[in-house]
Amino acid sequence: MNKPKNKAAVVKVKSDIEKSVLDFLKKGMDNEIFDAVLIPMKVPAGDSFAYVLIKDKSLLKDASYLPPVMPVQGANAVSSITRLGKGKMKIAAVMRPCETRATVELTKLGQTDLENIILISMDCPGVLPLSDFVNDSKKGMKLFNESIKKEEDKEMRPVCQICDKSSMIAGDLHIGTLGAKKDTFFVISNSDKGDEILSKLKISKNEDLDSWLSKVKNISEEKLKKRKNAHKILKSQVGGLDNLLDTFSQCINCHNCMRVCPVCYCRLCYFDSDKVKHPSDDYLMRAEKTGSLRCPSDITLFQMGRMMHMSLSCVSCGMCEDACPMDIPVAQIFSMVADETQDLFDYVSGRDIEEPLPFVSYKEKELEEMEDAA
Amino acid sequence: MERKIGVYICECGPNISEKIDIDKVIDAVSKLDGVSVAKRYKLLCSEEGKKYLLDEIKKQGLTHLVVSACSPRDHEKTFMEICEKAGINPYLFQMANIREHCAWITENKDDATKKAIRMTKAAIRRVRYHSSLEKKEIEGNPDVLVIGGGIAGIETCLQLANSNRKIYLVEKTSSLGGLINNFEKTYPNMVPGSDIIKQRIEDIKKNENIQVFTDSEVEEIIGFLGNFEVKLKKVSEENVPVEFNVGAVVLATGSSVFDPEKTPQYGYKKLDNVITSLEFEEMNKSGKISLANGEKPKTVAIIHCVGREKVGYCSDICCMYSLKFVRYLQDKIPNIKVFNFYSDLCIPGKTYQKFYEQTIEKNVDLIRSTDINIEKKANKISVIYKDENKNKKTLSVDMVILSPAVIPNSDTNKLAEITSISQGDGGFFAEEHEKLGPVSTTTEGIYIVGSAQGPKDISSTIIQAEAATGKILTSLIPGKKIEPEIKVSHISESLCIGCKTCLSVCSYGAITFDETKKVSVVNEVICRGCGNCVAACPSGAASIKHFTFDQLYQELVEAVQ
Amino acid sequence: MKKDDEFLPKIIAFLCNWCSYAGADLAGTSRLKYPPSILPIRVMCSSRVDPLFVIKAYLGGADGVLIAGCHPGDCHYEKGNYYTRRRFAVLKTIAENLKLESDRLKLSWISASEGPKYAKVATEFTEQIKKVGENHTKNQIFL
Amino acid sequence: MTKAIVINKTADQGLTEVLKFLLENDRVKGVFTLKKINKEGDVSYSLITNADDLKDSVPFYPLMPVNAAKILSRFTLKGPSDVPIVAVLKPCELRAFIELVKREQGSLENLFFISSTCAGVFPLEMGKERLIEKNLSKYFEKIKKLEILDDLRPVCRSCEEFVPYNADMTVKLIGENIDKKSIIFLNTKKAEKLVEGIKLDVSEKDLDKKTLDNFKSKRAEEKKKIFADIDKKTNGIDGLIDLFGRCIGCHACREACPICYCKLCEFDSSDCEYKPSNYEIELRKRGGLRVPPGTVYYHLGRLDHVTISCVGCGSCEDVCPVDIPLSAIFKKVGESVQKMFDYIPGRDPKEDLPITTFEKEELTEFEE
Repeated sequence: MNKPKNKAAVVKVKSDIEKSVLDFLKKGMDNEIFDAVLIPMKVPAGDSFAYVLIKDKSLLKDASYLPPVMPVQGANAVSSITRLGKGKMKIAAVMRPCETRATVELTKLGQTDLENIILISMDCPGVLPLSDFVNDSKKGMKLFNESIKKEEDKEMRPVCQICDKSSMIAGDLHIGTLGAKKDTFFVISNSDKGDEILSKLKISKNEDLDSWLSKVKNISEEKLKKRKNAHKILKSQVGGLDNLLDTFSQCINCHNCMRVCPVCYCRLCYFDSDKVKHPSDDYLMRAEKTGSLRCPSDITLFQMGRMMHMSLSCVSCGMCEDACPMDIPVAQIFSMVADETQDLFDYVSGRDIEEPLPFVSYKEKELEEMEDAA
Repeated sequence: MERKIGVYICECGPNISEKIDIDKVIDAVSKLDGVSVAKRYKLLCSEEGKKYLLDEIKKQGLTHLVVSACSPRDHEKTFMEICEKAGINPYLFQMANIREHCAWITENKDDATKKAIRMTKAAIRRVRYHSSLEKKEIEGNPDVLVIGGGIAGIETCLQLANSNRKIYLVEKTSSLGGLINNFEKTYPNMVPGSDIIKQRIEDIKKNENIQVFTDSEVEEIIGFLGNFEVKLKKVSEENVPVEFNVGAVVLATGSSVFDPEKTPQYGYKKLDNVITSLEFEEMNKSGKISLANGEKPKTVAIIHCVGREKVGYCSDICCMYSLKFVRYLQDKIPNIKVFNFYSDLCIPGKTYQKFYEQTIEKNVDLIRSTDINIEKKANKISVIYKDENKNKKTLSVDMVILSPAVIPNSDTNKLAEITSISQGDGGFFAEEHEKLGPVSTTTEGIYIVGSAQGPKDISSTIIQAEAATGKILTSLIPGKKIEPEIKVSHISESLCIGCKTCLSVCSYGAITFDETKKVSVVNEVICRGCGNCVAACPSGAASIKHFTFDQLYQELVEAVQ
Repeated sequence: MKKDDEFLPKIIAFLCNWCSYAGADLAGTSRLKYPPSILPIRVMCSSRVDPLFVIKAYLGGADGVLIAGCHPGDCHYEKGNYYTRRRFAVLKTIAENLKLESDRLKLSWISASEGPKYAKVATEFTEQIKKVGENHTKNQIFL
Repeated sequence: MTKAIVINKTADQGLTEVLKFLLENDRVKGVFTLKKINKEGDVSYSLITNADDLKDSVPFYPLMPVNAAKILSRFTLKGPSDVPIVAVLKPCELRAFIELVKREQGSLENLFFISSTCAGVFPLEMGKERLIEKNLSKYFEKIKKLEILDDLRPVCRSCEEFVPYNADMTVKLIGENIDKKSIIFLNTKKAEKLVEGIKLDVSEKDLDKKTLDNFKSKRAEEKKKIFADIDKKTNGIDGLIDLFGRCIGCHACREACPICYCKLCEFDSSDCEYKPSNYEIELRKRGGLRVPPGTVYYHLGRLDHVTISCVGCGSCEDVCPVDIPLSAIFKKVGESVQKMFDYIPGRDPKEDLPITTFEKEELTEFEE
């Protein structure tokens, strides 16, 4: 992976980008480069989207490569298909950059098998908050399309507004719309698999990528600024135990954040296991210390435990916040924490499948600032 | 290891080959994932067929076997044995019943072929998810505990006792023999009861393999076939209980009779010369049938079916012994007049009919009657009744003999609790199956003999004793280990949440609860493998070997495809 | 002789080993005729049939699901079929409430000696399913 | 007639006084009740051991942050409480706990239950938006007039089981002047003993049956509407796909459901994972398949697992991030299944669960 990205292929847009992307995928199936496509599709009721594994080409026309919401994290979809084995089908999986990055993390964790998967990402404008969308999908669609047209992100989810990796390529192919000439888009290859597909489709990658690279560079730098700033503010709000407790005060312990988190892959979460179930006198004792004990208890323990477990792999996809029935800014908090923990090892989750997980590797000389010099 | 499934389709002579296009089936399945060979053969269950299959498994180096042929109820065992011979685990095998369930019931050959393909595919898919199961063997103690020293218990002991099998006979009273001791004669051949019982009791005492505990009661029985821990206690004594281990238990606690005081209309205990059958047997045995005033009765009424409505069943033996009483009376008191009041006569079988006909030849009136009331009238007793036409009539006699219904022995309830054997109609011990398991119970290794299971006469009691003996001798062979059911349930300790749903649906008490770990545990020796607990468990903690969720679900998926 | 276009239902039949499967065998050995729509799945006791199997079968596109066991009181495992009946009743009630064509589900007691009954049930149930028509969940993508 | 404590205060204040008495006089060692936990006035269940902390308690705050049965179950899962504890909960929460106890997921030992005639609660959403405070007065005005407030959760608006079973004390919370007078009925000897010597006037009273029946009939009306409405939606497989299509598979409904008590849910287990070959089969059949699959299967399966014991507490719907009308579906199905066994979940701890027992002669209409 990580081949020099100075050249890319270019595809002419016929009516609109969506159709052309789908057309590109259909070509892939026609030429039997892949047997199926994993891609979001509007659900029959039209009020949301879901990933669908498509084998019958005729279904492709209803797919949408850039849905306005993220009801399921693509990484979970890929792992659902390949966790028990790569299978016989070659599958093109179309998803957003944060989803491909989560997929890469899950691969490191043995939850997916990418051998027969072709990961295709695209420049991501962000997605809308899920609950608002499902309650008025028409309005949602309108909002989303306008935001794209105006290149605005104020309607998008908070984590999306501060995402500096919205065009990071972790997969095999990437649909680049930024900086592309009118009525065209780039198809950027990021792996041998990617190259192979392009050549099989006889699409030569002779187009200069500088325009895309510089546009992406600008956006991510600008977003990174926003991100650092946002984290700074957030830190002042949730930093310190009291603030933290206050932030989670409405948490009802439904563990939704964990359930929808792509990198929370345990079959039975530690915080649902027997290890967190105690005899009555234990709860009583804790109540007596302070006069009363909030129930369900151990909310903060759960949240911090989760940070410990997954912040190194967190891709700031925002699923947790979407799923939180109490609108706790979980995703923003986790993205803040994740940035810092990942910085420790100069690790970026999902950036590169070759990068080992920090917790399964070490350097002889590192983290000295954490050690007691004496 | 790579899966190599061999699929063999039996022509079963013309039975299958004429109804199903076997080659089409072979084409349809031979390309399937994991199938390394698919072939047809004329008759797989024949000697040469078996040999052919054996060689194939070896030659092809098969890991799994699928046979599309007849019903697994016919030949599953046959082919499993071949697998074992060929060195693959017999449970890596699946049968598709394309004869009974397809070839024979389908009109049209196309349809039959399509269905056969479907069934074979399903079998192939299922077998992919089979896993090897190993035979379990546990030490089986051949010794037997027999509870009850009546004819039922005695007969069972004598049948069972042999050089290398110890029998423990427990009797709560001080002497063996039970009710028969009182019978001067027994129907239909009027042999003295003593003739039947005396010699047997002698034999018991002589036999050093039989250890008799009189005045003793069973306190505790814990375990399963081949291994029951038994505790005895001497009645009315505070001594330490006797403890020993047996492989099987026989319940032969017999029966007693309904108490006529519960049916006041018969005047029992209120009027002189109204006695029960058992009292009459004793009186007769003593040789002196007489009224309270010492005189001989000239007229006697025998009332059948006393308490029948109350218990709700026909006691089966009363009619016969009531007729036997007629013989007693006629032998001892010439030209005595006897009246038998009955509601239905129960005279089954070839010999009984003859006995009945001979008995009623002289001086006997059989009166079909209802609503009987017995009252004192002067120095006589009058029997007031409605005849078949519902006309009220009265008849006065010197003596009335009541033939009360047969009921379970008093200590049946206590034993039922100790052995956790359920009680059926009327409180008798419940057999495993009315038709198919008349002497077995729901607990393997515990059997019922004689009237502990329901009213019985001597001959059918003997039959049961022999039946139970047969069961025990074949299931517990000295020196031979017992092989409990292999396809049993298992409950995952890590998944069980301890809601005890499984405990309440298990018919066999095979599941216990580990109070410290708060999880259910299956006793694999007791479990019969019905799978009820598996379907009952909401969290999939319970599973059953060879009928796992995966195996059945994958079979299903293929079948509906 | 049936036309090829005629709809032949796919009916999953869970048969308990001791009664209903034996009954089905008897139907075969007595050469009784019934439609090839029935696809038998053998279980030791009808109480092994997890309602989830039935749901799976229905969502998987089975046109009908038959659960058959020993007659009440005759269960080889004493009382398994009583629980089967309760589970079935619950499932059927759910299906009725959600208008999920509950006619596709059937519970039947067939003893080892009731070959004719098995053939009768198989035929009648198939006819019933033909009236209900094909189960279209098999074409659903968004399950 | 039953003994009842009468206090000229609001129900909240009145009961809080009683609770205070219980803690201060060591009648109980702890109190489970709703309590304000921060300056924003967010409310959560708390285990209170110090009488002073009762000042923030709001026992009858019209919100169900979580179903209290889950909390009590967690509290007594590893064994009964060694010391007396009193819990204030809603009728449906109490019923749910009884159902859990039947499944060995908790213990009644050493627990006292205080409940109320329940007027229903607001959606969790409003708690999140902190809108409840503003609506409290409206809430009480409505119940005083025995009217049903539209803002309440549908499952509450249609609840006919608003009088608690198995409560040691029942607080009157439906009917006139509940804001001036709190009446606390002592249903059990246990309860009478518990408050023995309390410095409050105890008199003989009765829950006004007429009022409750009147209220119940209004609820029944509401239920008819809600059921009729959901009945239109639960229309065969297409209806279910429309209803559950938006489900994101977070299984929050199960997490929040008091009856879902499994350590590992069947639907998270390997049983429900599709093998590659299963995907191939499904694709051959359907041409395409939603991933992860099994959305409808999950909801149908969960329905089958919990329907017998569903108390219609509405937690599932409260936590659903995409607002699927789960409670109406589960309540409607639950009631018809329970009716079949003449079973009311949580009515009586001694009643067997219908799935763990059977009658030889029953349900013959289902068999052939």
